[in-house]
Amino acid sequence: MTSETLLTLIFAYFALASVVFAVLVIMLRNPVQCALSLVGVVFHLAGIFILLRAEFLAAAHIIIYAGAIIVLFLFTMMLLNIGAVERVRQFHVQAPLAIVIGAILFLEFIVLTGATITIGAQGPHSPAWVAGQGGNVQALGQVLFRDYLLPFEVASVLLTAAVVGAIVLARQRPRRPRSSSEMGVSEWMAERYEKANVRSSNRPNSAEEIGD
Amino acid sequence: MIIPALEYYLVLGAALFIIGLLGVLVRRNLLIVFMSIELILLGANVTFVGFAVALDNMLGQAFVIFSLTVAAAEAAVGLAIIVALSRHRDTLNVDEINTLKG
Amino acid sequence: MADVAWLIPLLPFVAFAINGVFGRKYLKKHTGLVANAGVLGALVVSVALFITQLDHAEPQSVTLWTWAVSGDFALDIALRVDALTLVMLLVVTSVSFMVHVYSIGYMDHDPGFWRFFTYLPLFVFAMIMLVMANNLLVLFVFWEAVGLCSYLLIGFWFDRQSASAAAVKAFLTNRIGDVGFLIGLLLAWYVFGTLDYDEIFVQAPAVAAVTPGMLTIICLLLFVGAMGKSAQFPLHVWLPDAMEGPTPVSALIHAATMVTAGVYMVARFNPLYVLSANAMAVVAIVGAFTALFAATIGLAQNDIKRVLAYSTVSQLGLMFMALGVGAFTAAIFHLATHAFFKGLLFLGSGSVIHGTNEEQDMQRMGGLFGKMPVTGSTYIIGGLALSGIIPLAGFWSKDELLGATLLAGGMGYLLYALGALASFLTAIYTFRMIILTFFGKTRMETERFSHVHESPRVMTIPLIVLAVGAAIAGFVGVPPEHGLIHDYLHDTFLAAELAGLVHKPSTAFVLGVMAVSTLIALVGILIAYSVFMRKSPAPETVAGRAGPLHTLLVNKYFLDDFYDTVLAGGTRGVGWLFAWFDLNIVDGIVNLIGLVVSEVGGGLRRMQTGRLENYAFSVVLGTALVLAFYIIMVR
Amino acid sequence: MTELVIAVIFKSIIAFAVPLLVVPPLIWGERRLLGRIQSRLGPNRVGPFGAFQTLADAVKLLGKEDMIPAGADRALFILAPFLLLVPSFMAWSVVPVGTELHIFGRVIGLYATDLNVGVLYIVALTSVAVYGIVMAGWASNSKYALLGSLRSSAQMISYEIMLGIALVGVVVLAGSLSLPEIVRQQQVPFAIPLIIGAFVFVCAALAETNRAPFDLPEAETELVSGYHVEYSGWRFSFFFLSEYANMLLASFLVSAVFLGGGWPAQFLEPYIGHLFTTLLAVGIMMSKVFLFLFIYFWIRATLPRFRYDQMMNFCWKVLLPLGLLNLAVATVLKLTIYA
Repeated sequence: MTSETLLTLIFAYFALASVVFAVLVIMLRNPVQCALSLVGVVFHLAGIFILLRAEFLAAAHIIIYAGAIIVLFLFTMMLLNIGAVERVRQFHVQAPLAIVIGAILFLEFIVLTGATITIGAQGPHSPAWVAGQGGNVQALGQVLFRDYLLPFEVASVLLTAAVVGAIVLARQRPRRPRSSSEMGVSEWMAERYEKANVRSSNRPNSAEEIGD
Repeated sequence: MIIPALEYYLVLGAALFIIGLLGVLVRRNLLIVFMSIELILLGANVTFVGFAVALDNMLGQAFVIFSLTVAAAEAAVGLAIIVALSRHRDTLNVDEINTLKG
Repeated sequence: MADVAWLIPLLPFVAFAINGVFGRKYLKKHTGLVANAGVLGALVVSVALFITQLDHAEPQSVTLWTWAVSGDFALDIALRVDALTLVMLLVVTSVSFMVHVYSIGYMDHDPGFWRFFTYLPLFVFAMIMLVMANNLLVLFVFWEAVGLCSYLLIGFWFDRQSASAAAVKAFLTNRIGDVGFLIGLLLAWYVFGTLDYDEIFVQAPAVAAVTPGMLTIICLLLFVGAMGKSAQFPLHVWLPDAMEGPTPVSALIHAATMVTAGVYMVARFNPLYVLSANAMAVVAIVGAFTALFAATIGLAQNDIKRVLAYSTVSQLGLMFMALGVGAFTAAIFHLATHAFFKGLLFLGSGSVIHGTNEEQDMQRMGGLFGKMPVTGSTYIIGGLALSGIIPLAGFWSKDELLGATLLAGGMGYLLYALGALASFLTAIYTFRMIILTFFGKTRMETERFSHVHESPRVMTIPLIVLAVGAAIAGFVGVPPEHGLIHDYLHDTFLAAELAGLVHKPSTAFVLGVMAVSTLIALVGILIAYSVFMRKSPAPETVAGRAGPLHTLLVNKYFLDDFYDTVLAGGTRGVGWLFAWFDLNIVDGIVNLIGLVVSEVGGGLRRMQTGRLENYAFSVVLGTALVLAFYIIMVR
Repeated sequence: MTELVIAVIFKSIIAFAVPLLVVPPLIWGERRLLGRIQSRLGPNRVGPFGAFQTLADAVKLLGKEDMIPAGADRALFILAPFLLLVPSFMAWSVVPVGTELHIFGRVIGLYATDLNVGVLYIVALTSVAVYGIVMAGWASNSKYALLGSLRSSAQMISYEIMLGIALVGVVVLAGSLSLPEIVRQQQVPFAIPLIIGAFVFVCAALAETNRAPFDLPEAETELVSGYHVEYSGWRFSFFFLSEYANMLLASFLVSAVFLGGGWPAQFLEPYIGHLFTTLLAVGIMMSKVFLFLFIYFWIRATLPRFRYDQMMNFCWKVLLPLGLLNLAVATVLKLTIYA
């Protein structure tokens, strides 16, 4: 068994697994399970990236997708307690039609991929060059922080904007009366006394007396 | 050289892309629609890296970093919208979210 | 040293930015200090720059950055530093600083305090940039910017109907001039292919040789802009109404700085103007006519600020007259001295208004001198300077300006006559104003009169400083024709000398003109004294004796009414015609089309489900179709 | 090729076995030490000095009834402990015990693999561990477990960032993401120039492993315990096992990344030869690891538990600024001394 066949087999495994997980993402009923399937996709794609000698991107994908984005999804589901609510009908009426169109589109992609791709000129970053830089990470760093420094910095602006936007969007909650857990103990006690019409002279004076 | 040939990676990317697209089209749960969008981005990433390696050009890999940034930003804002929406409407069903006015 | 020139506009701008951002919530009363600091900084840098450039004020330009590049046309934001700019900078920054100090006292109780001190540094910034511009387009941008500040500040008390109306009027009138300016600018670009001053000046003689008419048109169109900005007949109507703004604004913008922008512009483009005798003649005639015309109106006004406003129009007319006969130095000299004494008079009138609790009608004042000695004495100094009494500032500059018209010969004699008559009237209305305000028996109610008080120090000190300036500023032009300012500006206006427009007068001639001027002023003052002080007639008597003339003057020659009835009314009539056409014919067609579209749309509406997935589906379908087309047809 | 495969398999077995074998004695050692510090005996019944106590506990846990709550998501409930355990074992594949050993004409790396993104690999696996916690809490169909898991995963995610920031400083100075390379780069242990980073790292590691004073999931009395409240028997022991495996891992990482691994043994190489130097280095490394384990136990014995808000404030308001400061220091050093 040559190493080429071995690598092809490994690719086949990762590719198949990621496609299967991807199908699970859109097929499973329970969103939590969907999110976990997405994690499976990301992991197997990381394997694909390692196969392509893009180790940094493999790790970055796991850190960002698995470590941040999908966790965020899970958090949202748990905060909203979605899992139990949406048990009615999961698929849209247009599903059969959409699947047909999707299949046609996929076939078109394959036709285009198989026959018409004209490979452009080879770029400057040959494997020898990458090795000369000290590996994938260093090579990527060279490209990212030399040639594409400005876009990289602009991307950080995008992230900042997204953070601010997310906070602004998620904060605007309808006004509700505060629940007791959000108050300090003494404040809460004062309210209780108020309700019970206890005269102020009969109330304990300080937080120590209440035991706050 | 790239093993197996570039076409395999492109087909994989296309497959993920189409699956994500179908997810957007057929699912009624907004959260899963969002996950499908992540799938689309992942498919694009595979294509990027495949081309980057096949063409010996690091730009493809650098671009994936930006794609990741976009994915993270999109997830943050999108989920914030979902949270605000579900507080407001008590549903995540896409079919019921069909007015522009809150 | 010119390297620090960018600090001069920057400092007021920083003050504006700070006040604009933090003024309302955080700085409040401290905005005054911030604005003062910014303008003081600009003043200090200007003075420093002036001192270092005292001997050799060669034109320099500091390019800040390139604004726009289009083909081979590049637009630099550059600051120009030369003699003319420095003189203007000194005038602008020093008067601005005085007005800023004064305003702290004047605006003290105003709820819009922070707003005032946001607009004011913005104006100073724009004015400085206007003066320092090295490019016609930059000049135009800040030409508009000062107009904007003027608009904002005239309408500062925007809750008053009259103030916002006056602001709109000022803005619209200016726009008429600015259209001319803009067309002139575009023509200049068309002719010269550049907007850079120096390049235009270099090319001007060649252009004049080939197409003199074009040059004249450009000069005249630019002058139309100057007429708007500097309130020359017939575009002067906005300036008197602009007195609705706070008095410091009137002093700064509508007397000392912004309205002189037109004079500055024409002086700046002297190499262009000297090449077109026709344009020069128009400038001179419009200036002289405006000078006399405004002075006559000034005779009959009762509002203390309006008198000053017409006086300003009149004095600006004198400056244009000087520009028109090629006496650029004299015009700039008069501009500088005028900035001091007119600023002083305005601030003084503000002090009077402040001290009398918002009284502006001179017929209801009188006898205020005892109550407000500082204001009164500085006001008299300003009035004497305005009337042209030796040795105050106004005398030297006005005298030189009148002398220059005489020297020009030909039409110059007529101009001199108009100018001298305007000076004579100036002396009369100035002292009419001073006497009605400060002397004689008071015409105020006893109750109110007892409350009249001198203004606080923060207001009187600028008055004193400006009074000193009004008294001694003229000495930079002494001896006549060979003073400091003449040497300093000599190179800038070299073109006029080369064109043979500058004549060397004999000493006897100079002394003669001086004597006549002094005589005219003294006679004017005496007449004012005898009519208004000695006899102290009731206003009705004067009005009755003057008869229809008085009616004409009080109504400002009915010019506003003419504009309103003929121009505005005519426009309305045409507008009504168009409205009818629009409502019945155009709208009819539109409605028909709309009806068809809405019926068709009603059918198509069913496709708009409002569901995202349907839309996404159509996008995907479209993509699939396009790709299929590509695969089948193209490949 | 065959040799390589054998070496990989052999090393993998070691990397898998070490945590499994070390954890039981570790638990026993901790309990004895806690007893000492708190003036009591600790386990002393089973075997000499109670040494087999942990084994007895393990047998007890394995013998208990395997309970899955009603209404729980069975698949995820079963999967969750593995999701927690597997990453912590996977991380061992890049942990270096030492650098290289030249013996019998071969070069044997004292690590399972030298990944050129080793540090990222560890950070990635740490971030994956969150899933175990989230799943455990969610699958239990219990609001206490769910709240506990939200709490814990927020804690994990927050402190993970601090872990990463502290490591970035080291990466900047070492100029590499490979752990053996980082060990090799340390002429002076990075803990000396990057003392702030070391502090941040140790605090974050404590929180990541859910150890005292950040052990909120174990706060039965105040918080009704954490995400694993519904787990019992051998499933529960998995959480326990992963905690100790992570602790061991953290100790190895601190020793390798901040304390220079076998430092200063490498300076003795000209005098005592390669073999002894390497062995000495491994010994020094291990003693550093045990020093850190001791510190872990010591902190647990002495410090009271943080309240949840205090813990989060500590993370974002103390550790984050410190971590950024550390990064600034590292950058300055990289441009000056380490240039």
